[in-house]
Amino acid sequence: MIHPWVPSANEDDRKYMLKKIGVRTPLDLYRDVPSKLLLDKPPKIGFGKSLSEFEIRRIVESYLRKNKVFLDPPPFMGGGLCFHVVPAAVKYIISRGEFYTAYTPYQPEINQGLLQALFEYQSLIADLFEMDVVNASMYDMSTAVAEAFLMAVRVTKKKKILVPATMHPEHLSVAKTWLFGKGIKIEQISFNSETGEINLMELERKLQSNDVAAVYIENPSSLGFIERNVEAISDLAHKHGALFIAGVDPLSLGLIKPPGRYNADIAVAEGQSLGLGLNYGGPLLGIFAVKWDRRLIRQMPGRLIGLTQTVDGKERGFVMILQTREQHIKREKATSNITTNEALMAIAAAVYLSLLGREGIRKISRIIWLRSHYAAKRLSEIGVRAPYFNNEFFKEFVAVFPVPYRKIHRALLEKNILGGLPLDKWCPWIGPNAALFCVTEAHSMRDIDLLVDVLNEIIGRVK
Amino acid sequence: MIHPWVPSANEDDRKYMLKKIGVRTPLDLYRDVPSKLLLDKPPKIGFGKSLSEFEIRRIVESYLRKNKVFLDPPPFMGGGLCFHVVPAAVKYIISRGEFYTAYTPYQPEINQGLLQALFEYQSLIADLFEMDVVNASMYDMSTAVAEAFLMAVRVTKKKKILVPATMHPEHLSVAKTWLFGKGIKIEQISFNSETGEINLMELERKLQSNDVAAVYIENPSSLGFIERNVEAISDLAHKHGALFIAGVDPLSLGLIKPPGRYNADIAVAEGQSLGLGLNYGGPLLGIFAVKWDRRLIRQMPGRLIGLTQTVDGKERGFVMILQTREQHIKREKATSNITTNEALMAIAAAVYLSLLGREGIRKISRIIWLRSHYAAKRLSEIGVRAPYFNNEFFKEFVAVFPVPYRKIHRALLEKNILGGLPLDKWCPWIGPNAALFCVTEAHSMRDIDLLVDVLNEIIGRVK
Amino acid sequence: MVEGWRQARWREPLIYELNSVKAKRIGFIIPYADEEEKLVKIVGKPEEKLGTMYRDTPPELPSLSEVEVVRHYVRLTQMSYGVDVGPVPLGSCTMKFNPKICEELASDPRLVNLHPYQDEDTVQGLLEMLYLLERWLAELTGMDRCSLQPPAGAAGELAGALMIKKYHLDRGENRDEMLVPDSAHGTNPASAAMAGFKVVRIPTSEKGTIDLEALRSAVSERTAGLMLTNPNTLGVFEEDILEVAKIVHDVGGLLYYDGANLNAIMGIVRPGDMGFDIVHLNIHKTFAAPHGGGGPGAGVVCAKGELVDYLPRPLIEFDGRKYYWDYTCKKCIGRIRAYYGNIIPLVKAFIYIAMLGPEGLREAALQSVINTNYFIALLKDVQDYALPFDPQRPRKHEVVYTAEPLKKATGVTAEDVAKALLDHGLHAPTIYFPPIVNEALMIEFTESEPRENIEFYAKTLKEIAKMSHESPQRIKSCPHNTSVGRLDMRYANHPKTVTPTYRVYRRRVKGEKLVL
Amino acid sequence: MVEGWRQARWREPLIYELNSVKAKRIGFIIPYADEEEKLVKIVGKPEEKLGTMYRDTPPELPSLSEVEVVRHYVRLTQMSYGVDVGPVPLGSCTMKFNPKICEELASDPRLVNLHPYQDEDTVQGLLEMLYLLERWLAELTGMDRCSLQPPAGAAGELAGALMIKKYHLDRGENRDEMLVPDSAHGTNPASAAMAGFKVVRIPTSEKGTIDLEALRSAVSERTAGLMLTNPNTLGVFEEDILEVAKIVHDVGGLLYYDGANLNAIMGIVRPGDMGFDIVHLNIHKTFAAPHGGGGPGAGVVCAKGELVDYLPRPLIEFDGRKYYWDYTCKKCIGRIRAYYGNIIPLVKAFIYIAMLGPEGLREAALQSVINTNYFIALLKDVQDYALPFDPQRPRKHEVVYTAEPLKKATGVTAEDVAKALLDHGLHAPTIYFPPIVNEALMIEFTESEPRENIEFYAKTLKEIAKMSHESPQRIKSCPHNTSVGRLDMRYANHPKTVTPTYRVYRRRVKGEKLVL
Ligand SMILES: Cc1ncc(COP(=O)(O)O)c(C=O)c1O
Ligand SMILES: Cc1ncc(COP(=O)(O)O)c(C=O)c1O
Repeated sequence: MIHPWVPSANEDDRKYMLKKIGVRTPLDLYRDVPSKLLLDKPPKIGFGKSLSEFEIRRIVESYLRKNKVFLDPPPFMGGGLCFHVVPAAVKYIISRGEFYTAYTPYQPEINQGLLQALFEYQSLIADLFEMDVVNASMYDMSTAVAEAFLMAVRVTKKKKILVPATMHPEHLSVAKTWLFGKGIKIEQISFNSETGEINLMELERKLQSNDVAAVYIENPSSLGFIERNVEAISDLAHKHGALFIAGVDPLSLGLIKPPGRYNADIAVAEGQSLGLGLNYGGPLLGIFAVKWDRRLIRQMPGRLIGLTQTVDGKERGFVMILQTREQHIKREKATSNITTNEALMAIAAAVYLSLLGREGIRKISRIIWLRSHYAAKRLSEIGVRAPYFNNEFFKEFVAVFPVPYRKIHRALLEKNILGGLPLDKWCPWIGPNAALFCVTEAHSMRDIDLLVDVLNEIIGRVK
Repeated sequence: MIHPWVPSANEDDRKYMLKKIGVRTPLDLYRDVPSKLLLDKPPKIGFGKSLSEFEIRRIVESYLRKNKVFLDPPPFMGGGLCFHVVPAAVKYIISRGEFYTAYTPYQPEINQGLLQALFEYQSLIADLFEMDVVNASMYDMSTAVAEAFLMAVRVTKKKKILVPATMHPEHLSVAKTWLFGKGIKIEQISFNSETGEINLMELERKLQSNDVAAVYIENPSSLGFIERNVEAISDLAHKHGALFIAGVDPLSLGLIKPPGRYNADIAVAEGQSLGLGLNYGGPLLGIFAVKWDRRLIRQMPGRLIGLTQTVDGKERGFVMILQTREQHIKREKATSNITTNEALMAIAAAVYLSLLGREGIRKISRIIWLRSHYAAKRLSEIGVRAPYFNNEFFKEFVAVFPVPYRKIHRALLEKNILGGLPLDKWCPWIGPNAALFCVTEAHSMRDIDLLVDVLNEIIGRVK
Repeated sequence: MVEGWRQARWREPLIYELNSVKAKRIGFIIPYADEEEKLVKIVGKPEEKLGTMYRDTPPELPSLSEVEVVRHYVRLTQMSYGVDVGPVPLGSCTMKFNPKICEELASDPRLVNLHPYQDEDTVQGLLEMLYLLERWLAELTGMDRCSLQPPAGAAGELAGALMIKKYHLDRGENRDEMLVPDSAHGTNPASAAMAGFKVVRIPTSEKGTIDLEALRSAVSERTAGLMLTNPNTLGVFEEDILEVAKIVHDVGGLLYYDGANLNAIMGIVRPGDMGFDIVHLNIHKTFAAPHGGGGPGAGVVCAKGELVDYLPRPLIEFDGRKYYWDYTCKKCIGRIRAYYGNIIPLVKAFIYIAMLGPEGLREAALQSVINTNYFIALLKDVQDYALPFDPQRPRKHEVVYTAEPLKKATGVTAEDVAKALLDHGLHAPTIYFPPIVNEALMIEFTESEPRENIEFYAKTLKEIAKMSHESPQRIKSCPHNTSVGRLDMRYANHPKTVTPTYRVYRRRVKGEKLVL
Repeated sequence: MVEGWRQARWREPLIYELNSVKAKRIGFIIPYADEEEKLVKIVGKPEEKLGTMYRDTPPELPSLSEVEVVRHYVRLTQMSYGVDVGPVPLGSCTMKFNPKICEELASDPRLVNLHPYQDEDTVQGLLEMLYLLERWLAELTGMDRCSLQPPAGAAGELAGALMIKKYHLDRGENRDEMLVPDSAHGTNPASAAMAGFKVVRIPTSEKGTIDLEALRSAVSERTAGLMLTNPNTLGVFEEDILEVAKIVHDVGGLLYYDGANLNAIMGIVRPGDMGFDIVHLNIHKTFAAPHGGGGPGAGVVCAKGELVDYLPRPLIEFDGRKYYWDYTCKKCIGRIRAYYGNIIPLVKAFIYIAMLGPEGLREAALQSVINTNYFIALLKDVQDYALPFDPQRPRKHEVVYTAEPLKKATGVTAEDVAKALLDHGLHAPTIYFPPIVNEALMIEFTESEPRENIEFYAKTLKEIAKMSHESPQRIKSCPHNTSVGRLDMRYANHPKTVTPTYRVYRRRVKGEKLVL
């Protein structure tokens, strides 16, 4: 068998190499494997034979044809990930082989480009968040949240985490999984049923016991509303020796106060909106930032890139820093087990933020705010309660329909529109009539008007 | 207006730059333009305003949706261009910015990579053709043919060209256009109606006058059959002081004798099959090769890359050579007006041929031969005359149906099959029932069987 | 590969430093920006509505055109080095060629534009691919089912460790010890610790495999399980694996297989047949999904028998008509991350496996082992690099040398050797790992390295050794041909100079004393 | 842009030299190769059927894996330099940024997989784009119709020259003289000659524009036409253009506009309004389709009035319901190439124009002119580079300097300056063109060059001048920082050493005396 990806698997090379090694057949190199373990036939995988590029292209094409992509209009579905525009330049850069075929830059001198790009990612996020230190990525926001909780426990030596009852349910479930082994408890704080905001009284009460490692809030929340009492929450947490952790939406930060401003100790976020695509939920990008505080920095999970100089002091350079926190050095004492992360996605985010820039970030935040408010307003005109909460919101919002939403959703699909996320399972307390809509920079007024018109027609029909 | 592609078109930069120049407004720099010529309103182009990436993406998507791509099965249409497989690695390499955003490598020291790649293209084609010198591309085969004719006239100082009556009609029409200004005549030689091959007697007769600059043949011909008398034609041409020019199919040359072997002076070809894609007919790649002969080389059109060394003699390098043939130096005395060519397509061909290699080229030629013969055989089983000519053929062949082909063609389209090229207009003498089919490495036996089954059904229905 | 290599050097400013004049440039146009005014008229100004939550000063981002941004990052790529550029024989990393067809197909809009919550009947094509992939991975590992959810190997390990934890708890046993050989990858103990286990270190015998006696004396009713890599990180196959499995199972422990790197054995032996209960795989190693300079990867976790119930949910299912996500979770550990996994790399693995096919996968495995042993044969007579742990034994997909003899003789360390390799346009091996080998050089060529490059690598290592004897200082001053010279790790990590972001840099420049 | 640049250097072997052992490697799998045997059984062996036409020895191609091929060409790219890497201010070349969105959309399978002969109703989307593009280009040039067929500017010129030829012939006039200014691009006289014209050279006046007196005395009843670029290659606008047009038209000649570079005037003035009858455009210059290291481009040719009938066919048409190719050719010159043109670059131009929009195109034009004049302002006090032809006049999209003062003072030539620029990571300008300027440095920044780079370019040119005075030899030995040093053009072109292919190289190595 000769194969394009296995250069020396041809007769000539094989023979020569085996001779040099001093064995007769490749399987002689497996002589230490218990013979009863050796398989006597090839595995039942693939399509029973090797395939050429063209064959697989046609096979994959036959699968892809069965997927339905919504572009006209773009998806209105929320739930932590929304449809955002991906600039062509981002894809172009991360398609460069020197980046995507590289390993973790263990040899900094030969990988300065990669390191600088990651340092820039850290720096751009730091400025966007007004936090000082950012790692070069967690897997996604859910695991960033989990790692933040674990870190809070390490820093404070306490074993309880308080989170809002409106927290993103998948994030909550991931955090529970990650905390399960260490026996850390997560408690939910109820919310103001009008605004969605966290119940400050309950929060304060739960903090009294002084066994809380961290208070976590989402801003905007997974249901889109803004948590306005951030300063108060921050103060409360700190007063009781807990860390204050904020989950934010990076694209909101051209408009909304960044976590650094309300004294968050740790800020986490999902970076998918920064030029990554939806990817059916992965890869994503877990953003993780802390303020300048040695207690915090020393306990950070994940990779950090830092600025340095050559040993002769003459040139600038970039290297991985504070590696003594990491598993390959500290093993069971490491601050996390993470090693492979989402570096390339971090670079995508860096390219995206560089393209957006100081002007662009303000503009995009603002336009998302405007469009999502426009959509809510238009929906409310046709008898939909949108937004459900009486509060400011950003990008996502809950809409409550006069009839069960799932029916409406299917009717929208038939019109090639991907509507909001049905909330009956995601957020059961809210009932079967609710959906989580997301409106971004990608939705023109025409798209929104189209949605509203079609919805109006459907509601009329279904009612 | 601020725009991503016009960095300094912002207030700050503009003001600063205009001040330094010493003018008030940009239009002051047009003070020498007759004022009545200056437009008073913006041009009526585009969609009336500037568009974001996402807007144009949606617009283009709405157009692309109206195009129909045939992949399952791949197109069976011939006519000079056929559907061939494009390896992903080819696309990957020619998508590298250092190549595709470069200009002609006028400064060789900073563009060694591009020059080496083009030198390799020339070399790979030279070995495939067994010709010695290859230029770094003509626009397409039709213009390569035209340039070959013009070159033959320069070399021989004669003014007539003989071509087969079965010559690719578009190539013929292009050659006529290009030769029109210089008053050069093209005469067609009739063919053996059984085999399609050129009428040797007529050829010899026409050569007698000794005013023929070149004899041109296609091998395989535009109708797919093989011109087997190449040695005889070559000898005849040379005997009468004419050049012998062969048009070939690069992918046939793993199996079929190359033009260098039958003493062609110039060989031309269409390089589209070498990893370029169909591109709706452009860009393509005009291949142009000559044997080692100073008369010929000095009269070649187009760019040539050569091997050289650094001035200190220590290192190898590549530069453009024999530039004194070209327009930027020789102006009206140049061997051609060509400057922009199809360099990137030449690189694609080089990558393709490198991937294919010594083993691959034999295999692919063979499999194309086998598949096209299989298709012809299967068609003949259902009452189609295929191949029409009683002769060997490669890849393309004429099939004559019991009923007018256009009807069949439309019926095939309805089944999502792009059938052969209707020959009624392309090659009128052959009548309305004929079509030019092309079967390549991309057509599995199943594809061919499907075609035959559907055709069988259609013929039954239409008859 | 020829002498005289020199990496591109751009002395590229930070992206912040590019727009020297702070002019208002943009690299990205907001869609339908002309609607902004109209929208404001209808819904009002966010600045006013947001009150105290309004951000009054814009983030300190650079302002650049698309031209500048593209050039900047293109230049940075030229100062990076991946498999597309040359050999990256980092041991334990399995740096194989990333086929371009996988990249092309997996970037199709009909994949990257799918919302994870879109209705299952609109993503049947993707789900079918994932379903097949899961079946194939189960077949290759000898496991019953796999969860595609873990985003990387370490997350797969954490999932596995938590599964073990929960399995025992569900049986009413509070087993709190996880056995981990001292040769194990750092993520093994780290994951075990994250799952709340006490890590018990098992030494390696002189044979290069787990010390059976030590293992026997370590196991007890506190033993939750053993995490093992086989072939282990020394590239040595644990020949006593059946005995190892018995020892652990006999005390009621479970066997966890770190299958980050299945490269040597795919299609040849299966962890399931060796007695393992749980396996994780690194899609970005064995199955050619790219490493992306550190990620993303995908870390599928598989299980056998009862343990299947504990796999992270959802699992991909097929009811004969329709592919769907099965969220049923009676005993499962829950989710290990949001949504379903790193789908794009998974699709690349699907393509990779399908294209190689049954024979091809096996051939790739064999070739990776041939490459390793060919390299060993080439280095046979070199004294400066020694092969610890039974040099007679064939290695599998990788091999670990020690540069201790060289260091003793010349003072040149494994790190110096690494830097000297860089100077020849070659990426260095993994160094100082596994920790049980001093001055370790851990080398893994994978099947995609052509013979010539293995020969050049061996030759270069020999030359470096020779040069180390002649002029150790010359080696210690390497690298010279990379885009920068050797970098100062002390400065980088020093509490007074450590600079993790440009923001910290600016704060320092402004006079703040930021000490770690 | 910072000092200290150094280009990557790989000393990369030729692709032929990579597989040192001539092992049978492949980089590409033939589809459905497993059918081969079955096919042979059914249709026989080609070797037998082909008789004397069978190729009995395989072509001498290399044998390589995909891994080796990809690395080889990736490395070669690192030794190349395009707009994605830095400024390429080659005058007359209009090296503007190639937007990534154009590349992405124009590589869609629904474009690149279309067969040119597929039925028109299956390509309506593409035809609509081409139709719109044609309308826009006609509007920008002030012409009535355009043919999208010419694959490049020169082919557009040839088409135009042939149109002029045929137009006169159809009117019974055998006009055989084409007037071409001495500042014209080389393709103009070359194209005219290919169309069978005698080329009459018109000198340039001291103002830098066509010499009106000379023109007047050159025109006659033999004058077929005048080929003019405006702004001309000196970057100077032909202010007397209306007079020029009159002179030529008055004798019955036609006006041909070389619109290779419309960059300075798009949306500001139109060739049609100036009196031109035929225009060609370079899609790969003005409309941002990439140059591809030499091509492909696209060279649309447009015409006004009667001349429309002469345009190459087919033209794109719309009948109110359907887009189609109109092959009607009563007077037309025929086809200038096969099929319809270079469609992919044309689609890029469609996207580029649509995205910039009416205002944007105009702004781009203005900025290109500002950039040129800003650069001139920066070089104002430098004696070593002089501005020939009325230095007070603003230039448009480009400017031509002469390095004659520098050469006189130091011996350093335009070529030396070019090589010295390379050493700073900057691409050189066009040199020794137009031929009427000695030691010419022809510089065109285009609108996509940021201000900082123009400043750095000017600064570097000044430093080179300074260094030339101090140490001319240092400049003459440049470049040092490129992947190779200065190359020997004599060796390259010498009859005994000229080596255009590896085949010739091999033949020489085998002892053949190949002399040119
Ligand atoms: C043996 C081994 N186990 C586990 C891992 C961890 O995998 P990941 O980096 O995907 O988290 C790695 C790779 O880093 C490894 O080599
Ligand atoms: C002024 C001018 N005319 C004509 C041409 C020829 O165009 P092309 O290179 O596309 O053939 C060029 C570019 O080379 C040019 O700059």
